[in-house]
Amino acid sequence: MNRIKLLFFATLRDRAGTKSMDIEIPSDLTIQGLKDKLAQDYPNLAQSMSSVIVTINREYAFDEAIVPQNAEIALFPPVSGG
Amino acid sequence: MNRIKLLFFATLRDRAGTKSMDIEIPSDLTIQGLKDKLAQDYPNLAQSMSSVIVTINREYAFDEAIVPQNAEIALFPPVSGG
Amino acid sequence: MQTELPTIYSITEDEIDLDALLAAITLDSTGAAAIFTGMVRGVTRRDDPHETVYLEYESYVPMAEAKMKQVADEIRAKWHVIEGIAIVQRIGRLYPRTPTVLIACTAAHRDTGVFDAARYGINRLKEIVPVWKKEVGPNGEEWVEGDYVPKPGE
Amino acid sequence: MQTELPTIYSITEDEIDLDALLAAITLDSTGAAAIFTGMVRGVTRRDDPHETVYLEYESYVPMAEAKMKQVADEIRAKWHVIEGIAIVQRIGRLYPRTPTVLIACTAAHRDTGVFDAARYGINRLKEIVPVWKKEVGPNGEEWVEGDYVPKPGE
Repeated sequence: MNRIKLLFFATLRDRAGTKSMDIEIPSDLTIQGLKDKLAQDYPNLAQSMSSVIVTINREYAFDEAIVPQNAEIALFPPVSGG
Repeated sequence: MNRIKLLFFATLRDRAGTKSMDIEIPSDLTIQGLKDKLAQDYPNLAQSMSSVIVTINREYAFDEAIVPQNAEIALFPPVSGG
Repeated sequence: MQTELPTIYSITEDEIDLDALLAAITLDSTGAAAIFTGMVRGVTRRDDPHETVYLEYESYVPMAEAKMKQVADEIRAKWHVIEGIAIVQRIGRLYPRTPTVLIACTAAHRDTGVFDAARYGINRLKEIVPVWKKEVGPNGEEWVEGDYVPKPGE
Repeated sequence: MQTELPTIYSITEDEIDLDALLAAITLDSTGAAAIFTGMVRGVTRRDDPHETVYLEYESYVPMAEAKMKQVADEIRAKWHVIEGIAIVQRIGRLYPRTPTVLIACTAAHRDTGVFDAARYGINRLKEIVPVWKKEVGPNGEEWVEGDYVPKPGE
């Protein structure tokens, strides 16, 4: 198993109801696998998972990427700074 | 006759040796005529008269323009602000 | 060539001080600066006209600062003549007329791409720097969503 | 449409205060500003490389301010969306790294020509606003001469 930190921002934080959580995931889970798991475990997040942006250790990450050990994973909508 | 005020800036001021002077000129003198007169009366200014920029009452003026009564005439090199 | 070119990038809750930032990215060889700032609009007329009471900004701060540095690196890669760069995003609750973001680029001369560099900087910030704003109006609040999806390697 | 759009134009011996000028040309509908500033270079590498101890600026003040207003009018005629404009030239003895000139334009959005408007403003200022500078270096002083000759109607 792999213990990771999840961070939620903006609409994702509102839906998750929390800024962050630590969870355990299977080793070698992909980002796509993580999104599927979150959609299942947290129904409020399910509708966001198709368009969510994901980062691994503060770099943009994509569906096929493997979640590394002890990763910091952030989930958020497209950015709107400025 | 027409009494006018002359203002000199930058290199023109250095060559004239003064910031301003009041002079009398014939009525209906053109800017070209004024430049010719200044070149004759103030030899230090002669070499500047071919490239000098002239204004009448704070608007750019050209050789054929007639100098109006009581005009404020400025003479200066191309501007270099910024 | 200067050995150390000033690059400032920060997420802050403090007021943006243009004069101080400009001074910090001015070298002895600097003759020109192009600066872009964005402010909170109290009244928006284009697209979906509306009024804004305030904007509430939040950021994923450590990643945002890293991405701001990346934007600065991209600017330097495209415009080699750029001397100093400042990229600042203010967060928190910001009211109309308040500057929220600044991108400033300096160079020896103004005809060197310094304007284009600043424009590129604000466009990239709005694409890849993780900052979000919630708009609070007279009739409720709503997250403003961007539309850019970063590509691998960004 | 605002009934009164702020336009600031001045020749001054005082420090240029970017934050105050920006605030003065920000309306409730303003979302973007493009600002250009020029500074005294202590070291110039391009063309004729040299060092500068200071620049001494002078101006034909009443005409300069009238021509700055004309530049602002030209900007508004070309970019109808511009909200506020500030054009400030500092004169007197100015040392390296000191901001000497500022052109700032504001608009509701950044994709409205606000960058081009500021660039146009500085280019026009350097053509038609009567200001001159004398460069004082380690080995003497020399007037900097421009090369633009105004056309009738300018």
